[in-house]
Amino acid sequence: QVDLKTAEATDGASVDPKQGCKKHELYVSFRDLGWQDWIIAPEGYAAYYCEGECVFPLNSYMNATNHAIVQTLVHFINPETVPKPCCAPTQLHGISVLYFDDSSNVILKKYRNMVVRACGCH
Amino acid sequence: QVDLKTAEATDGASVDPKQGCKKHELYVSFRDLGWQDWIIAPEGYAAYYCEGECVFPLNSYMNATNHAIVQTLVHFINPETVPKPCCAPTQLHGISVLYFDDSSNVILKKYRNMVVRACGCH
Amino acid sequence: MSFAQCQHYYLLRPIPSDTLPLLELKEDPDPIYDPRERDLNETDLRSALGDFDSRFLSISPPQDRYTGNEDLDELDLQQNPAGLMPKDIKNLDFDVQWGKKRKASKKLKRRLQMWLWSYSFCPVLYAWNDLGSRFWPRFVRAGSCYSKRSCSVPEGMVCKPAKSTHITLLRWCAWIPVQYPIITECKCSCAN
Amino acid sequence: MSFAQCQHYYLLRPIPSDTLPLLELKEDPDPIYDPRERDLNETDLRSALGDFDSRFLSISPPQDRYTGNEDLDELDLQQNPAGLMPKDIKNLDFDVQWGKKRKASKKLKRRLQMWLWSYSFCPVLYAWNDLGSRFWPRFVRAGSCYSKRSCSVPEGMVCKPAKSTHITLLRWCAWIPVQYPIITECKCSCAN
Repeated sequence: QVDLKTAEATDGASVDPKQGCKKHELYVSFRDLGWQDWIIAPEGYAAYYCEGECVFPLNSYMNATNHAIVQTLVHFINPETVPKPCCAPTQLHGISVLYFDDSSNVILKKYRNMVVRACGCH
Repeated sequence: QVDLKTAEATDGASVDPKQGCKKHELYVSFRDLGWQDWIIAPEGYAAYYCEGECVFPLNSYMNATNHAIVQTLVHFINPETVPKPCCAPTQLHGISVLYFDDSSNVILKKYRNMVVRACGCH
Repeated sequence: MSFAQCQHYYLLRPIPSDTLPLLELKEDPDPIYDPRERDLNETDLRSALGDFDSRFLSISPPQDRYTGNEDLDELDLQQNPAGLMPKDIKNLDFDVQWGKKRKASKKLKRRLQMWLWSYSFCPVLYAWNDLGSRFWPRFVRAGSCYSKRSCSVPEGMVCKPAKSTHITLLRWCAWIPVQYPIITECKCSCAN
Repeated sequence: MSFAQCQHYYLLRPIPSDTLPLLELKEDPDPIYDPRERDLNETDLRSALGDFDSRFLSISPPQDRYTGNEDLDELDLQQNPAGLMPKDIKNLDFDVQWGKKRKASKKLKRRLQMWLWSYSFCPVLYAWNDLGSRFWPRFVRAGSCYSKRSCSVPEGMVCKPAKSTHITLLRWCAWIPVQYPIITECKCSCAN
């Protein structure tokens, strides 16, 4: 199973919507994704994910772009026009993966943008 | 009112969810945002916005990060754990704005990340 | 939603940046926002503006060689750099080559430093910009950084704005003073 | 959701990158995944590996001065650059300074070029890495780029990997050959 350390904070498909956009724990096991056939190591990694409402005033606006600020206001005035900005990674990191390529060679390479370092409203 | 050129494509609060993540037209009038008091020019600008499902296989995966690919699969296997990745800007542009600052001086400055240039799944 | 919350929304504003150069300011084309003939009394405007720096401001289209064109020749690059030699050039060790000592004469060292300083110096190129009829004076001599070649050895860095100042002019809306940013120093830097 | 759609999901994979240096590979600490004594018969392993390049591979901890430490002294920088002088250094115009002609002698020009080439050259520094018991041989002499000072004039660019190659070694899992990337060339570049 996919190990979610903040499981107690979730209700149904998502974190309490009143919580602002922030980084949450998520350990991804490559076996659970069915990737044990092509990934040799690591067995999994701390990927984290971003979730939470992009509502002003909240700390989530620390990492908001100017466009997200404009979109928040357009949505506030007329919610039918555009959705709220969404909570997404603002900084990502890579990991090294030992894997089989399409020709069954074993390769050690960097996979970029695999780990969330910070979240913000976009 | 906020002028949305793709208004005919929307139903209620959002674009048809079966559409993949992509850039949509959005003209923002600063008067509609109540900003006519502090912005002198321009009167508004083409801001665009990102909306659409991050579902594979779709063109939206052209701009997806590795983390979004992992999160898509985690969500597919166990939707309760994490939300789908969200559709957000991948490239933004700036505009010049002539405005009053807090001390009522009139200033001409660049506002970065105001215009969506491209969208992707994050 | 409560009134207090609404207020918060109206306090939400995008954040300006000091990065230069500016992008073109998109004006409402409606001539209703233009000043009329009677709003353009030069005496009144000069007195409203106060200090009129004619090196940077002009009422009529300037006729000099800087006018609007980008065809800047080598003459424009003769600008001697002001101030002291940059520290990183001054402190270079010219006595080492491939890790071996190879003493450079004082004269050679000086020549090397002067050439490197000259090569990497980023002059400010001034050109007259027409800001349109809603600004007075409408012509501003704005700075830009020379970008026709890389300024570093090896190639890779380019001249980018390093310092700027504001010049005051008037904006139509019953003529209010505006701070218009102008690049005053360029620096050889990596793009980001 | 149809079976075909499920299949699509299982084809969805992240995309690898050729960027170097690598990050540390996080291994499962469980010793059940380690090879046992009888899986480490050197004769068998050498024959499974085939070509054993002892410049880059070692079975036991190497005792030379490169072992694991980062304490690289000036000696390591004596590496003479291979090949031709880079085009951008060869084509520099040393006869112009502050836009004025100032003829440089052939000798001076050569000296300037050689110094700039030497200063901006990015040597590959090799150091032995211990990959752990699940790789055989477990010690690999991997390249890295010198990063203690900027390699450009003016300062700002750093030595970054420019070329790499693969060396083959074995990975425990009944020992399978692995392509391990090694930096073989560095270049003075702007960070991004």
